[in-house]
Amino acid sequence: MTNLLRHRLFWPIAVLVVLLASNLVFSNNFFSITLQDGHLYGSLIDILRRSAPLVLVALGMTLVIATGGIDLSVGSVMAISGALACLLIGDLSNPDAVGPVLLVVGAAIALCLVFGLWNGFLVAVLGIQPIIATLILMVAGRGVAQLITGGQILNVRSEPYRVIGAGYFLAVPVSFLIAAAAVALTVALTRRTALGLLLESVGGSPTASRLAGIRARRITIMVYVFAAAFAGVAGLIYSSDVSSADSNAAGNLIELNAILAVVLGGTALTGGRFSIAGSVLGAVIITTLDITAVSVGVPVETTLLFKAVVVIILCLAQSATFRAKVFGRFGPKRAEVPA
Amino acid sequence: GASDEAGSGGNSGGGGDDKITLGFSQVGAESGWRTANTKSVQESAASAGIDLKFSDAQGKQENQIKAIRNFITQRVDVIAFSPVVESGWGTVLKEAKDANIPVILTDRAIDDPDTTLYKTFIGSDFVEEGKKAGQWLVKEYEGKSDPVNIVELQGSPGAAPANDRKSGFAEVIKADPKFKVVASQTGQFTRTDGKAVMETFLKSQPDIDVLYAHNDDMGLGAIEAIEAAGKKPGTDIKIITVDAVKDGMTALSENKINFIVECSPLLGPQLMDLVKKAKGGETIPQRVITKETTFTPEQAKEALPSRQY
Amino acid sequence: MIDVSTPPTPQRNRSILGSRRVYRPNTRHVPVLATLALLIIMYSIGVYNYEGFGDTQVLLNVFVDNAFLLVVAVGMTFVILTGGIDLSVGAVIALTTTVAATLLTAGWPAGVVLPLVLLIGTVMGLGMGAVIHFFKVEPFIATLAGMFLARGLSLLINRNSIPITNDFWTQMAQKRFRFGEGIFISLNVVIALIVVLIAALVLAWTRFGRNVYAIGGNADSALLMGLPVGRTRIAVYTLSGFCASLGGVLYSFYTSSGYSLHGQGLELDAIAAVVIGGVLLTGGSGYVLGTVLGVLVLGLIQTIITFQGDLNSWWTRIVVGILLFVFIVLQRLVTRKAK
Amino acid sequence: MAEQLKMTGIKKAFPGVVALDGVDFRLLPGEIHALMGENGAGKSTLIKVLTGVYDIDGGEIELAGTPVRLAGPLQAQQAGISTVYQEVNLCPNLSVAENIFIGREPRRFGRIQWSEMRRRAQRSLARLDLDIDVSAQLDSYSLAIQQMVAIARAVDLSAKILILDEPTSSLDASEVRQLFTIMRRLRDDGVAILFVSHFLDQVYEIADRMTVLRNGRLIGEYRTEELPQRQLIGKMIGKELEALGEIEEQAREATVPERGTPILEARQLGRTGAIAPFDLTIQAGEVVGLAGLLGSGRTELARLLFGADRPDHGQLLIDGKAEAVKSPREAMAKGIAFSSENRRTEGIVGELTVRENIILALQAERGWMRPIPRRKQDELVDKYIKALQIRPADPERLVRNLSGGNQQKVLLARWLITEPRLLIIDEPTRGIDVGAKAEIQRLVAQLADGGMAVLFVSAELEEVLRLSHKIEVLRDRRLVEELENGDDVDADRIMQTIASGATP
Ligand SMILES: Nc1ncnc2c1ncn2[C@@H]1O[C@H](COP(=O)(O)OP(=O)(O)OP(=O)(O)O)[C@@H](O)[C@H]1O
Ligand SMILES: Nc1ncnc2c1ncn2[C@@H]1O[C@H](COP(=O)(O)OP(=O)(O)OP(=O)(O)O)[C@@H](O)[C@H]1O
Ligand SMILES: [Mg+2]
Ligand SMILES: [Mg+2]
Repeated sequence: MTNLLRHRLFWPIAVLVVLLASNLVFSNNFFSITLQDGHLYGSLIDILRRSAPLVLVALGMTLVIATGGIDLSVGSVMAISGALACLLIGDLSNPDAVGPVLLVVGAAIALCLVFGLWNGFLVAVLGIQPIIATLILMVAGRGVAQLITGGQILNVRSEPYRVIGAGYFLAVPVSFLIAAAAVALTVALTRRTALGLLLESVGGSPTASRLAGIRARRITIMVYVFAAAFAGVAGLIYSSDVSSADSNAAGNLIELNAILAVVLGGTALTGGRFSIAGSVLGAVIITTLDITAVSVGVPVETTLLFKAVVVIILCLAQSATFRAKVFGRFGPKRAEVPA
Repeated sequence: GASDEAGSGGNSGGGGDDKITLGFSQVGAESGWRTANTKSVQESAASAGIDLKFSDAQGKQENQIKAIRNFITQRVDVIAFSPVVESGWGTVLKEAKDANIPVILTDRAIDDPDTTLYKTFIGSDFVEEGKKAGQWLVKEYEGKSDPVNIVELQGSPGAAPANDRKSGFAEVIKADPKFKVVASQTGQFTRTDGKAVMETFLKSQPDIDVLYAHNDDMGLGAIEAIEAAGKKPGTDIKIITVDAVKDGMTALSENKINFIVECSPLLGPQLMDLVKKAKGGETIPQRVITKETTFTPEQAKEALPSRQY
Repeated sequence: MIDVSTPPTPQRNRSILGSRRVYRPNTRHVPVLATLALLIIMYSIGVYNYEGFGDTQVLLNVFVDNAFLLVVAVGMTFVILTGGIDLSVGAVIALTTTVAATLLTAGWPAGVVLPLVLLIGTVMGLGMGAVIHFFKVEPFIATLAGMFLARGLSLLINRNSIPITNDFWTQMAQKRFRFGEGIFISLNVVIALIVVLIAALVLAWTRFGRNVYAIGGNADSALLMGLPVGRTRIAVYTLSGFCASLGGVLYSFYTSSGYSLHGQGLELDAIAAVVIGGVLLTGGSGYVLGTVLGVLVLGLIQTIITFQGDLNSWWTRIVVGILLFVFIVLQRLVTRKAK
Repeated sequence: MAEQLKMTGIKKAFPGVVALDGVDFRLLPGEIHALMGENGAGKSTLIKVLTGVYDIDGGEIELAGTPVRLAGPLQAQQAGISTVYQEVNLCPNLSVAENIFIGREPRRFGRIQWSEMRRRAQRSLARLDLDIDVSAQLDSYSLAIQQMVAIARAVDLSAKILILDEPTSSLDASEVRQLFTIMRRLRDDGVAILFVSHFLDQVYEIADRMTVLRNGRLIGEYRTEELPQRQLIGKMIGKELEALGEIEEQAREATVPERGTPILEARQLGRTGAIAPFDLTIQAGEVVGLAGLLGSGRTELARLLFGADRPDHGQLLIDGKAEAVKSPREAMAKGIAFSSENRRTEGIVGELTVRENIILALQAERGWMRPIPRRKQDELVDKYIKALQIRPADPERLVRNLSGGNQQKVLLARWLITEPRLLIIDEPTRGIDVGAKAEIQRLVAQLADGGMAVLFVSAELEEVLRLSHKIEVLRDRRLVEELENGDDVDADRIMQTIASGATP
């Protein structure tokens, strides 16, 4: 029992369960899943589907944070990728053909890779503090996205494009599948190769890592590229969901939510150890929280307060010191000082 | 001390010619509506031969105040702006008044009791828009006595159009108890949020008859959600929105939306007229309401080809 | 302005044992000096390019328009110097203005409202500091929760903007110190400068100030050296809370209104100002004077954009990004060279 | 005489380890008391428990007869206990003067008097025979100087109890002598001093009594003159140790390697401000020792060879070919390894496990795409945990939570598994207990016999003498002489070279 309680992800999971349970009490048939027009339909499916962009962004953010950095530009990158995709699809002669749409998607992600390189260059080569380095793109990027769309909301009518965010494959939402694939990819990349270890080492102690022969610079650039690529995919899902590109709303404030997800998942912002499962869970919690607020019928004025309270509860529950002080568990422990 | 009138013309940023310089501070570019509004102002300034100093506040009042203050130091001839919020303009507008620069409000009003701070306010009446939406609904359900379950997609919390469209609507429907707003949440004026919130409504509310969205975008997002739920927008659920942007009008003409209250962004030409009058010292009315109408699907089909935004 | 934030440069005493000495230039001032130099260059470019840019009042307006940001950034400087971060400041501003406006509208006397709202921010800061210290919650998350809470509360109080018509407030708002025809500063500027002065003195000349640096240098060591780490850390967040609410008061002077959406994104501006001013986000290094320069940089960028006068929304963003980029990269290069 | 400090039945457990198990300890006024034990015996933990860094799980602490429970270092300081913790625990971003005085700066009207503070700092460092610019930032100085600063701070607190946890680990003989002078003076003034060191000679020189710990348990308390060194070692490690004598011979007997093409040759290599241009050759199978005083530039020299700093003068030849080694990474590719003296900031990655720390360099060399298979990792790690007696022998423990000496062993293991051709080790025996030190020395000798070249840097001259074939003497950041190690070379001869400053 204590082992379970001590597990890193115990508290986030507990909060998620409580949130879901509150839906059981306060809203109707939240847990019913039916087959609608050949695809799964229900609130739980909504949660899976709508978590996808945040999960993607949080994945990239996890890697960036593991190296001790932070990426504020993800929201803008999302906007750019959606804008470019919609612009290009609008120019296609046959927007319903799969091939050209795939090409467009590839182009959008390629552009995001360039932006990722840019961030990585500023941080790793010029040595600018990550928060400021990525702030530049955060500010300018949204301008670029608006430039692409001309400040308008770009509509597209393209069935293949729509599938990314709003479609289903074997009755399962495609966006969920994309996110799941990204998670699998990230896990494989970090845990099947030595990348995870090297990342954690760079985040834990850059100087020691350099002296151990790790190419910190290359790895740092790589994580920013990853973050941007995932943000790009998230942007595509976001825009394809409503078949339009809104450069203003796309990815607005998602950087905060992503960082929140990462931290709720147990990764420290100081870098080092990271948990992908934790970040995914964090992202799902945040999405569930938003959905719950609506389905339970929290008034608009109090939605934010509701969120604040849940975040506070979760943070405190996760703090071992808090539990120790309040429940007297694990014995008091004052200072964490290295031996 | 007030700077003298003579200085203002000669020193205008334009470079000494007799062109009128207009400082215009826009809220931002948060929606297609806003962009159309900006475009309208820019284009009509150009065609009216007015030198436009444009500044974008990115949704922040402080930026707007800074911009206005900078306009004053640059000694433009007229200042126009769409206030981000209603309150808090007294100080900076007084500075403008002291510098003898006439001020025109566009699109949104301010709540300062001192109406001498600005020459005029040109823009829509959001409460009236809400009322129009409500009146259509009342008429649509006239003679029926079954309860009508309404869900509402609000704009960004606290924004004037959101507040007014909500209250105008509520005022009209409260006359009849059969109208019931069963759920009301913010969709932040965006499509994605409109869709997301509607998806949840569809699951948490067993019975929805009417959707009232504070703008077209949220309504368009909601349509996607309704379709995904296997319902037919416009038929199974009646939809009322505000704005009448092109995409909304298209949906209306396809009967996916039932009724749109227009809120026109094309203030440009009217504004330029007022600017010229203000510069010339002519008297102008304190309130100029933009010409706006409402659309049913039939009217939409007619109007659509000539729609500019 | 004098650089009071820097301890006076010591006279190196000539050594008897010449061989055992090591001379190093004080590299800690380099970032601040570089920022100052670049700022002057930027200003000169503005004067050269735009008619009327050279007016004294244009420069003073930068202060007038950014006084509240300056105050908030000073609080943020303390927090960042300890290696923390405070995301709640923008929301605290909103809460402060909303509460003040609500109470003033309800007819409360200004003499009660003013200390009360200052107290609210201070208490919020205290609360966040306590949570961070006692429960070991990451500052980012604790203050993010604080941000949700403060904004949620103000939204709950009133979602509309509330005009402030109180006489005292109006007087303060319109108080001007004039130095000649059309040349003036507002009361806000005076208050902000006083805050800067006090902060600089505190950091350079008091134990509390030095403890702040020590904690930022290495919190574990500071603890083992017997410094009151907990007390200092809580005090720092309290101070930031106070500065945020004072900033809120200045904001309400500035806008004569209370609104739950005031100060959105201001936390990022404040952080950016602090970091641009040469303070390290990891803590332990930087000066208040740098923060002042950082605020001026942001203000000047905005002024340049207004004087340009033909940028639409997206070009505004892109140009802000570019200016920020050029500035930061130059600053980085200059600093690196000097080291 | 009444005890100044009495600890009885102290218990402290960390998750998975019992660090202290019913330890009694007492400290009398006016004595220097050595706390002895192997790496991981619990010495530092006992000190941290005493000063309130950790809460105790059981036991009593009495200060001058009154029971106390100190809540933290601040309270400990206020109760008259001043401490130098094992790793240098100062603030790198503050000036030397501030580090000495922070928390108790001289003030007038609440305002810190900077000049007064600097003056006093200068004075208190002068007592340790150190004359440095006290307004310079702490991290611009070498670790040894930082250690001196930490000592100056503790001594300056004028406390009733002074605790020194391995204060001499980076210091050379003259600094140690200076420290001992001060310790004696304080003792004569009635201060109770707790001293931890792995240098037995030092302990026997200064300590009046000693307490021995083993595996978190109390073994006993002895008067120094009543316990001969051999017995002490026996008590510390729990069995008799003969190894110590053996290595000495072993190293001496090792044959001087053939002179072929050197593995590494430096020709007028130098870096302005760090080290003057020098010539140096290292052959395969040769142990080259660097000797010099604190701050003489040994570390700088070593870093240049590894590419940790870039030279701005001269050239480096590897296997007779000129190579530009611009980064550690490139040096590693050429078969060079370097273990830094500053293990806390430049060595271990605290949040990673022992296993991960050990394989780090090897993994970095292979690149991220070719992970070392887990089974291979476990094999390697197990081997070195055994070989170096890393304790606790749990590869999944966080390195941060290991005792100082064991962290050092982990670092050594990291480099050994990369099987370098040239191993540069800067103070590898810092903070390592007698047994392990002997073990490491034997290892170095063995590696050299196996054909590895070793550049050995240590502040302990005896060690350098014992192991090296060739000794390079540095002085004032200049390589002044190269000595073939032979019967005619001993500590005195080297000290003479340093003192006379012979130029090549
Ligand atoms: N003459 C000196 N006086 C004071 N500090 C010095 C002096 N020379 C060097 N130092 C300090 O020591 C460092 C260089 O010494 P380095 O570490 O290379 O020598 P070392 O022989 O390895 O000394 P240590 O035994 O301290 O490690 C420099 O960072 C410098 O701060
Ligand atoms: N914070 C901690 N968490 C977990 N285990 C710890 C912690 N601190 C120390 N230990 C463990 O407690 C034991 C005693 O460590 P301690 O640091 O007291 O040893 P030491 O006698 O000082 O050794 P050394 O001579 O190497 O410094 C070791 O096994 C160590 O791994
Ligand atoms: Mg120890
Ligand atoms: Mg050294």
